[in-house]
Amino acid sequence: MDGIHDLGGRQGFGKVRYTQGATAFHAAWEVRANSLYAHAVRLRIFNMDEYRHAIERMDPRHYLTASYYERSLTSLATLLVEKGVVTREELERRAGGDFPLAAPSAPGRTNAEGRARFRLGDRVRVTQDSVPGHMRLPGYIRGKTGVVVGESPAYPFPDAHAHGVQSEDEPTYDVRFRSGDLWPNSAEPALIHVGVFQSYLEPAG
Amino acid sequence: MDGIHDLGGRQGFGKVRYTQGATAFHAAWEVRANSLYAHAVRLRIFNMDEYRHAIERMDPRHYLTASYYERSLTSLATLLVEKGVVTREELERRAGGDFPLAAPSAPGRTNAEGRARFRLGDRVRVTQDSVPGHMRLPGYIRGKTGVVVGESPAYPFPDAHAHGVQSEDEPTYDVRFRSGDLWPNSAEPALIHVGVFQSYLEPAG
Amino acid sequence: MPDTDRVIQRTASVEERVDAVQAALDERGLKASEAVEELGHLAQETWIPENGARVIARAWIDPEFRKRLLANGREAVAELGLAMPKHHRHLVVLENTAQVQNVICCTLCSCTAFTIIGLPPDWYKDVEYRSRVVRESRTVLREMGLDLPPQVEIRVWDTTADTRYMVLPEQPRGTGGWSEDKLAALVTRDSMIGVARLGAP
Amino acid sequence: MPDTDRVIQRTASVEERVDAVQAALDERGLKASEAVEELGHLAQETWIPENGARVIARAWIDPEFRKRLLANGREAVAELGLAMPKHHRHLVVLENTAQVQNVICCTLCSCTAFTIIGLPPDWYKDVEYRSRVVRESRTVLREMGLDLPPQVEIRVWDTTADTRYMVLPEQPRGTGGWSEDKLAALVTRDSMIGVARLGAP
Repeated sequence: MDGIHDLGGRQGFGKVRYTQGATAFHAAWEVRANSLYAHAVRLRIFNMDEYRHAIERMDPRHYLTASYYERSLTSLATLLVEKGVVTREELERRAGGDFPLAAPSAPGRTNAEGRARFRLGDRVRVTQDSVPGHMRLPGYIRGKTGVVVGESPAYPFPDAHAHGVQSEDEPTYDVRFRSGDLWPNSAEPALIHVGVFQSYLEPAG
Repeated sequence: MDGIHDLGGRQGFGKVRYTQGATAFHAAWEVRANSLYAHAVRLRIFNMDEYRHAIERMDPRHYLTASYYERSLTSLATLLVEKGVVTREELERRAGGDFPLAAPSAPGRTNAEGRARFRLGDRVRVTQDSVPGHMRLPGYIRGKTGVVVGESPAYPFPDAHAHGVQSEDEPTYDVRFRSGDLWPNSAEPALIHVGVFQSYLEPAG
Repeated sequence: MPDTDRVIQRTASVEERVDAVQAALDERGLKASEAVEELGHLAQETWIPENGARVIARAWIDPEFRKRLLANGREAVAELGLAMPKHHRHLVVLENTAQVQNVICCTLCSCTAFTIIGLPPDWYKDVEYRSRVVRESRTVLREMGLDLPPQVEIRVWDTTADTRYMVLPEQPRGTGGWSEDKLAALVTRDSMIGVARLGAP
Repeated sequence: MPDTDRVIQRTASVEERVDAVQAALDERGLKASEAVEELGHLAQETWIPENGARVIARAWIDPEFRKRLLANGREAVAELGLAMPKHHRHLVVLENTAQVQNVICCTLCSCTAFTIIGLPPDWYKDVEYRSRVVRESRTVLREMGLDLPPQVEIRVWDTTADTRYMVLPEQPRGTGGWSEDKLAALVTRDSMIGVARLGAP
């Protein structure tokens, strides 16, 4: 989905609030939220793609104003309710207040048909695909051309894996793009490397 | 700028909170905020493109959580400060608290060189242009092809007019796109008409 | 917020912020309070959907006016004494038929021909309408109570320049021979935005 | 919020919400409180940047290890007893040079090789870093204190699949002959993300 989470290249954000050696956690509840979602993954209540997608399905206002671990917590609770482990009513009764959850999921999809295999150095074009469900294609590379510089072992296909749809695992390619091709005349020069699933790629000739 | 305001086609938003015959205003301050910005435009303290751009320059979190008239108010105050009419300190002293303003502006630009004139029925392609300043090109038509169905009288060019840059007025064209061309396989069938400034268009051959 | 180095304090309420701006302008002799009176009256009493309703009713009963309205909206509404701001140089009137439903929006902000069809309601300015109506028009209209037959083509007009749009709804059945005033009373703002059709009275 | 028809009440605090989830899981025999103990310890004591620092130091002093690390990061870190989660099937180590600065990010969420370089700091997960580092990398790095000479090429790696990245910073000058432990103490998490270089000690 073309959701609020797809932030790469969006303009209007301010300075990074950087401090040297900043810590990962600032409060005990953050550690607990992180542990609880990891535990649920370990228990196979949901997988990482379902987890990421439930974060993306948060109301955009909530997504943008929530801290990272509040997003984790919201995804965790949403999936526990959707999987039937617990009801929202119970969570709200226990919490003593409203427990905002993510919006329902749209259908997923399986791998693209007739996907090509690529070798290092191949020129590839990213498809124009957009789906209502989960995908791991950042909008800023859609329709753009780059060069394959790496290949990973096969992974579950996120568009299917986040939705319980059958699919084959497929490799991801590290594809190198020039920032000037991604944002013509409006990016600082750099090489941008993106991990791209095979289903999102076609030969660029 | 590819800012948070560029919402057309973004997914993850919920149902429209529609009620029949909903009123335009819900509180007296909304009417006043609306009148005050309109008054400032009438006094030529700023123009409509500057006004719109200052809304776009709001922090994305603030933009998304503020109501429409809070955005108006923020743009108004930002421009009054930027134009030297009043200081932020005075506004905050009078308001008795923090007065969030929009982020500073980036430079603008003048009209595109060698822009073409089009006639009704011409096929046109939208440029890939993206600029750090103001523009009135929604991201969802970037690089897309459509057909000219209307032409307006000449207007100030927003990319320049929002930044005090010299430019010629130019016509806008009503360009008709097919939703399936804008979002392949992921839009409901419809014709989408967009008012597009001449500088954003080239012949599609 | 971009200004992270500022001292964090309470954010003033919107009312307090409006008061601050108004008072600061007043003190500089810029007559903000007078403007609030005058423009507030215009926004609430003058720029109202009843203007557009008169235009629509006239177009229904006067075929020559309808032609002029479709050819040049700005000049035609001026015949009824209706003005548009200087920066609205062009009014395009979109004719609905049994086969075509036009609907207007503004994905980048919330522009409308407000002097004619009235200032827009909240839902028109909300991020939900702005993001979804261009991509899921049929679903959005259905959720809003307008369930269009599949054969009706939807045309969405995104107000991204200073051209302004208004929808000319179909005249409801069973209103032939009605007076202009009686017809105008049937026309809703939402039908001129294109998210509603007018049923038989 | 999508659920506008619900009764509006106070939103529970994040602490109350975490408590609710933990208690609900515990009651179902899913041992959430034990997991919180165990995984909390791992997150704070085991998955720490000192792991990556050991990897970097070893690569600096052992050219053969460096080769293996660059060829297959996951296998090479296992030599040092370092594990990665099952779904991180691939670790790519990115070699900085005087001419090249690699920097990692995750624009879609906030993925990292957290068992090796530690869980990411807030700024890495914030929308500012995620939106800007791919488009304005040089400016963002400069704002963060890394003002690169113009001839240095920037390579940004966006973690959009389950391949994980870590940056191999250049060994600081004047540290030739240092012990592995002493070298490891120089390596910061931020240098393994690629937003900092290591100065001479």
